[in-house]
Amino acid sequence: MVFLQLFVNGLQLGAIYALTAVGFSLIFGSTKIFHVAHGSAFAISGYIYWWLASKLNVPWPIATLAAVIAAAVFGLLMERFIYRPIQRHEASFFTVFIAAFGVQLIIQNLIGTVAGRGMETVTTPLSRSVEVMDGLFIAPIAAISIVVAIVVFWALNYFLGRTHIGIAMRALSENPDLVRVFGLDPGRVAQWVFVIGSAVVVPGAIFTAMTAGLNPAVGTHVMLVSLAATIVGGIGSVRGAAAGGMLLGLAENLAYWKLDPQWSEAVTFIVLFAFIIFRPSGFFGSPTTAK
Amino acid sequence: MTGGEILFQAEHISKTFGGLKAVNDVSFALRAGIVTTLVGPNGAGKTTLFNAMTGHLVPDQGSVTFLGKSILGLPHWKVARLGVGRTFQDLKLFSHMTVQENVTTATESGSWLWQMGGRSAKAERTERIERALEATRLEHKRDTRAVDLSYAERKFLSIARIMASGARLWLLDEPASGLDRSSYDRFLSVLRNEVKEGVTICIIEHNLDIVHSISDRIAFLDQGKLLAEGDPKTILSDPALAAIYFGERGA
Amino acid sequence: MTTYIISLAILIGINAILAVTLNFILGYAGIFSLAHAIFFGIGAYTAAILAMKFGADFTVATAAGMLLSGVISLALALPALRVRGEYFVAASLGLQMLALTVFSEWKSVTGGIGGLIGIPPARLFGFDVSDPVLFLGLTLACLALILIAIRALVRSSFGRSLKAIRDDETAASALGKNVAVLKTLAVLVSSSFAAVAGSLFAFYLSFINVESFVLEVSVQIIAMVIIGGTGTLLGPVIGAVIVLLLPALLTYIPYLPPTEIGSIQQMIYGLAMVLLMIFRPSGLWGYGSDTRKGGAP
Amino acid sequence: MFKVRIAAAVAALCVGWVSGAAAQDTIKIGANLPMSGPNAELGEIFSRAAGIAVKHINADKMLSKPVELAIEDSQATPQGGVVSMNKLVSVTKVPYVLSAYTAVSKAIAPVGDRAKVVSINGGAVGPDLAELGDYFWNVIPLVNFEAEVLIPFVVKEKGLKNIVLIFVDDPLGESVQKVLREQVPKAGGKLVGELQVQRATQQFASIAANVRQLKPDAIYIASFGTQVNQIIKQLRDNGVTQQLVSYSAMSTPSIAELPEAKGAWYTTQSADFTTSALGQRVAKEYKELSGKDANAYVANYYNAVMVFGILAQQLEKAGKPITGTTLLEQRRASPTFELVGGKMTFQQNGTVAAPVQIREIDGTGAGKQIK
Repeated sequence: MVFLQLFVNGLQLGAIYALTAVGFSLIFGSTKIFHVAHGSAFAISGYIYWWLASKLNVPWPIATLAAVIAAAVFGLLMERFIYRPIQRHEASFFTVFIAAFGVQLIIQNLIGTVAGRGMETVTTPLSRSVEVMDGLFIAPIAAISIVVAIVVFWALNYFLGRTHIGIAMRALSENPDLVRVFGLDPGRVAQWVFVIGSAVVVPGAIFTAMTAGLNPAVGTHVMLVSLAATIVGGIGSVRGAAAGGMLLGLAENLAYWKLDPQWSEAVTFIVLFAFIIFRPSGFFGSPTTAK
Repeated sequence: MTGGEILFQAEHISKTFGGLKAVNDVSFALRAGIVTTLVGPNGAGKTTLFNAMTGHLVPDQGSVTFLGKSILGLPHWKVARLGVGRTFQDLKLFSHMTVQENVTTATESGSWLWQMGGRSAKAERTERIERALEATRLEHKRDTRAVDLSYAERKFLSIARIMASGARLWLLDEPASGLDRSSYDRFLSVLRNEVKEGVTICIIEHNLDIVHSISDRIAFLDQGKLLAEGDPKTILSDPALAAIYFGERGA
Repeated sequence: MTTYIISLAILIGINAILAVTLNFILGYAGIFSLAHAIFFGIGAYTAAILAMKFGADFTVATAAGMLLSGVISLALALPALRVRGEYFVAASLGLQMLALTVFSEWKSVTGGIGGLIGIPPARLFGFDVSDPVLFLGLTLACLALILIAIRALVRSSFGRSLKAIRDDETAASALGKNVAVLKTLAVLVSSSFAAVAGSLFAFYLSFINVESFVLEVSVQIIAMVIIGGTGTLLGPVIGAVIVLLLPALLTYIPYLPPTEIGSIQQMIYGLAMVLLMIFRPSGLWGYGSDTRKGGAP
Repeated sequence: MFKVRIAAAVAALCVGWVSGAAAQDTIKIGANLPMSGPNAELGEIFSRAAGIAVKHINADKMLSKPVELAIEDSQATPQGGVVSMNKLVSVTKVPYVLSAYTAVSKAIAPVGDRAKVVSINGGAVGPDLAELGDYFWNVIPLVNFEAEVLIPFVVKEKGLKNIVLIFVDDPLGESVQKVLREQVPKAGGKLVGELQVQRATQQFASIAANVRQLKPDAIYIASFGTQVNQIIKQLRDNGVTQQLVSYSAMSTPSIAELPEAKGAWYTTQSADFTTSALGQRVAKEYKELSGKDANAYVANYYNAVMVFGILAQQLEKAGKPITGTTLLEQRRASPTFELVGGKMTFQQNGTVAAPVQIREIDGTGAGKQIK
């Protein structure tokens, strides 16, 4: 029964991780931009939701919409005012990383100054577990986050596979010229990538606000998880990132079954290491030796 | 010219990418001391063949030998150390290094903190560097960074690099494209001179004028298959091959 | 006053060693590591333990730290350098987090989060180097030696090979360079030199715990290198000076509410990083941004 | 050219920075607190409380010159703490420094010891802080003290026999573990489980599953900072309904407001703001300043500054200079202080013996005292 409980916990956390990582993976896969500030989009939208829903008692659909808009605008601004100017020079991996990290630092401290530096949670009966069978507790939010994750991935897959702009996004990483053939401006497509990639982080942020809670420094952990899930799933593969996030969430929780709790966080990185050594292409990635 | 001993031999090699046969049962040989050109329409498998020859990819089937020894499955740096040098269509210069550094590093393949061989080896390397710089007329640009060179100078730098590396077999991927007339003549004379010194060259080229003026022997590929191999006159005057070649052009 | 300046100078010196050694792989070999603080930590723990248990000389303690750090760096480099750059970043991140867990859980050796207290002053050939001025001298001497060593390496064939790999890995291997071995060796050199900084840090603070070797520290070292200028000898030193002095300088800005000083510092610090990357991506000491434009294939 | 300018700017930076400090006609004391990063919530509380004490000292003209508080950001890291400490010691030249955080305190203690500057901790409760030398004082009862009071109450008086401990893997958590291993059986209870967590852990759903398996009567949480909030919320969310108990780490405003924390018991040094006029004054001003109710930390940092005020007043009366050494001598001569929360006496090793109270979180800010 403990195993089953841990498995359910893992599914819930995995769904949240998957929702978090998929945006990072989409952005990294399409634009090759190592968007470390992805965690900031997470933090911003989470805090906006918390502020509206918990402090101002705004109904949840409006608060969610506001969070989505905030995340999307943040992504758009990042692309327009940070990454694009940098890429006009040589878009070195390092420069992008540092600039994004600087943004992360600004956002983290801004949130601390504005919203306070403690932990904030959105109180909701949804996060309260009920005993469904003897010894197995499941919160409604576990089911909700899994369903939302499935819906988001289905929608994203449909979008990337079937729509004009979605296909252009996938083509962007391979060949920007191909995007031009579509009659689209690669810069404009990159903006869309950031908008979509940042907006999909919102459900993960809201569920985190309802379960584990938010603090201004939450972005760092989000970045770590996103990166690990992206590698485990295979760079450039959206469903890979989703599977990777799910695997990490499960691994982190199942670790409690046999290991002392203090090692559960390390399990994430052991999984990451194992993939790098034995299967660097991840679940769904293309073969990757030196280019 | 038919060339001397067989330097390089590929037998029955095939390579498939996702269902598409990029190279399909190709056998051919490069003989020492001549210029062999690989011709064929886009997607004929020329670059794939190059990559198989340098160890950048391992063919699904077939054998590849250099100087009679199998180089199948060797990593490309090992193939390079055996004496197979190559240039790239996009040159792949070390852009933030100076011309001198670009050429110097081509002579240093040792992985240790210093190069083996002591003073005499060093003198020999210096001589190779100077010869390469002189032949490509880059002596006076030696302290310029590769990014700051003109297009033609960059092309010559890639030649200087392979020259200094001391490779016996040069695989050149469209080395002459985009060169103006005088640069092209200079390039040709450098090549001829090297061949005279005993270097064997294999070129991928699109431009038939260039193919004509440079080749001692031509191998014609299409859709992963070697259609014909022979002296330039025979191949270039074959109407069937011309149809394939120009047919692709028209499409 | 002087004590304060000396203490800052020592810490700047230690951080400069970290920045210079990271730059060796980041700036010259194009290897982006997020685990530099771990090698700093290995150096610090090794030196501290040897000094506490056996009263080891500074040179012995440091050499042991370098050796151990080098060996552990192989564990990172050997699997991870076979694959593309992003994977090394991820692997180094994995090492950073794993090693940190080990630092905090292997309590019998590292003291866990409680750390190691009462590390004796450094002894160099039998002399106590507890006086801050002397210790500053020792720190600067180490920094100078490392700078000289790295300068020599960069100008050697090894350095040229690394730069070639940084600029184009495929071309480098087509010229017969064993990319994996060269990179591994570069990581080895960089990690062992970073351990020297760890040893100095342990002897200077006489207290170390896991909090000095966290991810944020690794990122801060990267910031020093990038702000100063990658691939230059002195850039990282300048970067270390700026990164350590700037927050302290900001405390002199008047009218800041004391409770917000920290946050505002961090925000200005973040903003500086962003602006620098947009307007001068090669760093303050690097080549001007104009010459870098539009070159690389 | 650009490089020359950079070099000049860096040089100017160094010079400007060195010449930044100037002597003023005040008595300065230092505060080396986490003002940025994830732990800044506490730094904010500490510095506000200290500020109130400074205001009181100056308003009451306790000393010949006004007292000024120089706040430095320790960033809650050892290196940051040492830099700040050196600045306070040798640039601002303070005789007395407020400290927080165990690791920071350990790193700065040697600096203070060498310079003979007093460091006083009012936030960290790790028991190893008692061993940092003569110049390191603690104005907060260390955690072993608190746990020794709580366990008999929980086990004997409330009859909650089976205890599970969730503890963070640092000296603080380990010392609680040690105390519980001793005290729980002594009180007639049983320590049925010990779950160690890492400081960075944020997910506790599976810990909760383990706790449920162990079927305890009460759960002792030995962590600090925002992690305590996360543990409480996630235990409650995941079906753990038993009594939660902890030490003074639960006395933060965000826990007071956390609905899941309602009903939890915690120990804290007796910081009863209501019994004395002094306490009421402090509580009122803190509420005005921050909009939140004062907690034990407010009392501790207020007291830390007050201890300085009282000692300095005595030294001035005796015509002695105010230095770290004289402060230490004076504290040893007169170790008892009338502070917020009542009389407090410093022991020879620099720790304080103060009455400990047990409070219950009732969702109304400071909570109610139950013992």
